Amino acid sequence: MNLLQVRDLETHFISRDIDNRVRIAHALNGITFDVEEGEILGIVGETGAGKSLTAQSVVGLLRPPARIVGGQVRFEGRDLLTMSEDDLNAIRGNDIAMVVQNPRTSLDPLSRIGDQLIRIRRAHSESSEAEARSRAVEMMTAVGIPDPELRLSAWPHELSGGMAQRVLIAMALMNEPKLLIADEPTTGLDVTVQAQILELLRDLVTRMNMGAIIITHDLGVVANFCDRMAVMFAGGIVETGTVGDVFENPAHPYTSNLVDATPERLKIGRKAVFGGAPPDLYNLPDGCHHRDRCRFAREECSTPPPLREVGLKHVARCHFAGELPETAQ
Amino acid sequence: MTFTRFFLRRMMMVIPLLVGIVFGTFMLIRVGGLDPVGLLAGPTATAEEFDIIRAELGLDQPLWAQFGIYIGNVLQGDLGESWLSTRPVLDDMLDRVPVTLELLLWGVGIGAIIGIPIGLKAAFKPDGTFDHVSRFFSLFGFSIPTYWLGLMMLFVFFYLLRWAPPGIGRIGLMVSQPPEVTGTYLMDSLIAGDWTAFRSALSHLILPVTCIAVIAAAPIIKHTRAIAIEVISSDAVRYAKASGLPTLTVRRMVLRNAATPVLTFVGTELTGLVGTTSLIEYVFAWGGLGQYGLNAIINGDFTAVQGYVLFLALFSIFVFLIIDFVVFLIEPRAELQ
Amino acid sequence: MTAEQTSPVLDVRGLVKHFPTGKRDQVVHAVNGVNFSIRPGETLGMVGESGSGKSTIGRTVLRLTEPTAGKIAFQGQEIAEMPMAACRPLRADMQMVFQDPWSALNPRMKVRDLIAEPLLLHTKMTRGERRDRTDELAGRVHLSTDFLTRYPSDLSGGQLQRVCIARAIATNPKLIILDEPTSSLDISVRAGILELLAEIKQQTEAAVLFISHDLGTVRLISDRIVVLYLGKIVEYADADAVFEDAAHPYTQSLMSAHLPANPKAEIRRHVLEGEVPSPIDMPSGCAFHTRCPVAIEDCRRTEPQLEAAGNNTHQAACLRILDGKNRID
Amino acid sequence: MPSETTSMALREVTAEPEFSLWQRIIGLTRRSPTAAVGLGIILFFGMLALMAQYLMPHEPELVYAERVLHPPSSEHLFGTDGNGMDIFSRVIYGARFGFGIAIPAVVLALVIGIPVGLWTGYRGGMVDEALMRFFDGLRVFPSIILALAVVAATGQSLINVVIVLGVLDSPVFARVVRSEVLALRSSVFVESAIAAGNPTWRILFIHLLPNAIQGAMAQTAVRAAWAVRISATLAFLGIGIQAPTPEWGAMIRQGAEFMISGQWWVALFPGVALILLVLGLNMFGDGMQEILNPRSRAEK
Repeated sequence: MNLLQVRDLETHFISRDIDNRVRIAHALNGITFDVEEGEILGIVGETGAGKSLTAQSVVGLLRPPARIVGGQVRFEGRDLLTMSEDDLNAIRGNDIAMVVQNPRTSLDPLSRIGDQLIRIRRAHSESSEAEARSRAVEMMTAVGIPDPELRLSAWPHELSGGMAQRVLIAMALMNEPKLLIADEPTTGLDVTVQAQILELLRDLVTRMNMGAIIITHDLGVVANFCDRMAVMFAGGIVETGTVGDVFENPAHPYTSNLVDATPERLKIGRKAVFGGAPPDLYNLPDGCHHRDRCRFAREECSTPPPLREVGLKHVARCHFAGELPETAQ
Repeated sequence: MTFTRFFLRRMMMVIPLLVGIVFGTFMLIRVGGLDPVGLLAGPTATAEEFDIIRAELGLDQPLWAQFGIYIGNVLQGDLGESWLSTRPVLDDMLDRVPVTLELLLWGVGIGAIIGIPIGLKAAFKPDGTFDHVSRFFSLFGFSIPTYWLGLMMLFVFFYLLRWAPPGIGRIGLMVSQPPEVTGTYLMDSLIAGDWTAFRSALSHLILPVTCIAVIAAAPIIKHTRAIAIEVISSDAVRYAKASGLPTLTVRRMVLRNAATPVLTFVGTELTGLVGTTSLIEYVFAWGGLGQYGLNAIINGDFTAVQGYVLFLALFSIFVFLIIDFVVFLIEPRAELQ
Repeated sequence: MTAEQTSPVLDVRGLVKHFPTGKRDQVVHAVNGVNFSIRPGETLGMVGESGSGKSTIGRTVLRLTEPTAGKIAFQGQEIAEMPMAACRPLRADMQMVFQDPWSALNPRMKVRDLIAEPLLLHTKMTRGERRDRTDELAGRVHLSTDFLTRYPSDLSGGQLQRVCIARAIATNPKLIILDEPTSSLDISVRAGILELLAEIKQQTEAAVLFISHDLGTVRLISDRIVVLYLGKIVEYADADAVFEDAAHPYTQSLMSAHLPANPKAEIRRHVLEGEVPSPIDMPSGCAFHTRCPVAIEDCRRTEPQLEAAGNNTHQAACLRILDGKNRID
Repeated sequence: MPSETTSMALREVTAEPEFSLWQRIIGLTRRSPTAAVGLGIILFFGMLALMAQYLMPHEPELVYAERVLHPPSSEHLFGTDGNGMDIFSRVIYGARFGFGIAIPAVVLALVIGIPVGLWTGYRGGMVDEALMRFFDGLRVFPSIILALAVVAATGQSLINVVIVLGVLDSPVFARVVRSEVLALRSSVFVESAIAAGNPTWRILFIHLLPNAIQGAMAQTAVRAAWAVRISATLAFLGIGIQAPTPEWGAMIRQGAEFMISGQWWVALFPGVALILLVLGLNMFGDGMQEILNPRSRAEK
């Protein structure tokens, strides 16, 4: 069974404009994806596509004016969206753990690292202080922090960015989560440190048989560290499939552009034609949202495109998925 | 960083400030339009009498020499003599310090005890009814003139209801004063076990303290709310929520992270409200340092004004040092700042 | 190639930049003796992680920050110790494009005025001439003239970066410094900006210094590349040589940490231990010895100099090149 | 957590059209009812000040010797004071002092504070350091005591009160502008302006000033409230404006002695007027700051 099932998730930004009229930004419109045990799903997309919002919607941490208006998020069969705050708290940090992109500011500045690790452990299980402490040492070792016992008494402001990210991963692992959500876990870290952290994450996921979501804007991260990927555009997922399939045979015009826009492909003379800015989330066009910037757009695209299967577990939301002419080359 | 080094460094910063303040007050009074000689000599004085008085006050010497004399005297604890009370200014003020501190500490203390929880509650539910009411209360406190509030209180609680004594002094006219230990009637009567005096002192204290507390609570509410909201929306608290920590644990974390800035703010309030306290003393004829200072300014008693202003500066610096010290003790990042 | 014969536009010798830390006897060693030169029409790529001093070099060369020591010859004229006021007229000939286009433009000025500002400052053009030139520049960076009357907040990131580029080329400068011009942009926008930069490179004879941490992009644009580590040049070579035949162990590990957007790419990954040391306490000898897998005792003591590695246009600073044991795989 | 990215994108796609000043005022007050009410109160008192001659039923300093301390009646809506003057007329006339002191004092504070903040923030160095220490030094004194002492020492004319309040308040604006400039000085667009070859005066006035001034402007209403309050306090203490000038603080001073003998109206009405005007200014200022800095409303 799937660990996480997200179905038709819709999140809107509801605000009032200068004339007090209600304005709705369709930030997420019908997100559907699954995560299985032992696999890493990479969610890629550009700024404003809704990647982080998807993670925040899943764990119920939206800031107003963002609000979930529809859909389901099932974790081991239970719908997280209809759950009480207390029930949700029993799952967050326990079965579902988050790794965020700004580790240094995300730690409690007034508690020692060790106390924070222990606090998370004891918030979710009946373990004793001593047991939680030894678990903390174990996890600090697992994430490759030298002198873990010593580091337990360090303050967050004493850590470097890379070290803080490791601590955050250790915190995420304290309660043996079933699902790990990493939101841009390496943004702001150096290239060489990024590689260390991602290697570590992948290693841990395989070893502990967790499911994981890595949210990133870097196709390189997805290509090298994920099993499956979901491509987001304007608050929707336009394509999902195994990393190999999607890179090899992108079925959606947007995905195909993304892949062609990487320096590697540009180097060999590929050309990406994006055709303008993403649509205004306050005034999404009818039908396919990619229509206005798609070079293959036709009459049919004014109706909402179906999810078309183009391979085994490889789907794309496009009327012509898999039938696109290869004009790009 | 060790405490000694911390302390020495702070002192190094304080000394030039003190010298500057002494110089500033000196210049202000000497160069300003006040003519103490004229005041002392009276309208019928002759030119010779003027010169004699001038020489007595050391005003016939050049300015820098006057400053040298003044600073030398200040260092010896000689702040000159008030010509209103014809007593040494230092003695005048030392007598009155506990009297004013009593009012100030009670007022700001109660203001903080009321203000901090209100600010926190408002922050935990922004834009709720409680938030709006507390915000209006806070704005109101910012806008109400201290002395007018005092007058209204006297009218309602003394004239109309007869619950409070008239706003003159710190203890009933018919009540004998307790033997002096701390200099405040409330404490001294308690020490002496004199319940009549205690009740009288307390009843005299209530109205002025309430006024100060109301005025003090307003900015405390506003800042506590702002600080708490900032903490609540910080990455750290959001991450704590994402980790499924129980609501109570998260709240405790918010409180701890808000503690230092709130404390610092209450400390600065303590020095800022010296002005408010002075006005309250003036209205209630409290007879403390504040009233003394205001009277000195109004009547052009310039040695007393100099002493008073110097005292205020010392008090502020002392409070800031204490805040710094407390922050140093409770804040792990203090050495970074 | 003529570039080899002409005299360089920019020639930097022994450039040092130390920043005070606020504590006595402590400085940040941002740049520690760097030599390089760029000829007309040449693009030099400058690669390094954060703290490597690459941005500081760019800013020092333009005298946006004062060099601690060293010589900067711009078109044969020594500018390192020139008074600031004397530098100002030179700025017509040296321009810069910054990383973050959202903050690089005065939000209170209209786009037209922003592009025309260098013309206003450095030419005697009339208002009408500036207008015509601005329109022409907008055309060159493929920016619709409709945007000229707007404020920066109305433009997208890509459009803003086009404005920055138009501003930088307005006075036909002899030297253009590109400080991470694409790294804050989304993939779709990035491709367009890279194309534009390549186009402009074709059109001008200006010398270009391209600073980036993104290896893929650097390779795409540069003729030659310098690799920086802790404020020192560790390798200097033709662009392709750096990628295919890196001599310095640091460059090799940097290359292996780079994540190509291709799931099938064969990667031999050598994840470095630890993080970049603090530029406050510089390691002795070779700055890289603390993380270097092939370091020997001597690396601790002797500071290596740039020496030929392979052909004479390829230089690296590593003691182990001598005994041929500089390969980390 | 990372919602910057999303909000940035939203900002990007929702460029706001240009609005006229009037539309802006309407729009802003809709977003903050507090500011709207505050503005209403300010305008009300502004009208009182401007139209005082037409609104006052009596001359403000005319003595009705036979009507000393009359309680409110239909003839004297707010009663008469100890000199037999009509309090209602005096309260209306008093609005002129509120504005007449606050506006020039704040303008003076802006005129001094903004250039000082710009220059010290941009240049830094010794002058900046010394000036900031001086401002710190001033902060050890409660503002009312400082204003009182300076006015008492330098002369008690109305103009002098305005000058002293303006000068004493200028550090507030200098600080706000300075801290904005400090933040902007290292920002990329200023660096870009230097790289483009801008001379210093253009950096200061074309690039920094328009971006640094918003914070100072947001403070003006609150500082005006401060000026009104402090000037009334001075008058209450008998410094600066003297009775029987119909200034609210001076009127409260006149009424103080009658409070414990029951003639409440003498001090009550000028006090209410004073509170309302100060409250209006504070509400407007608070609302404006809230609109300019929406983070203060944040989330649960």
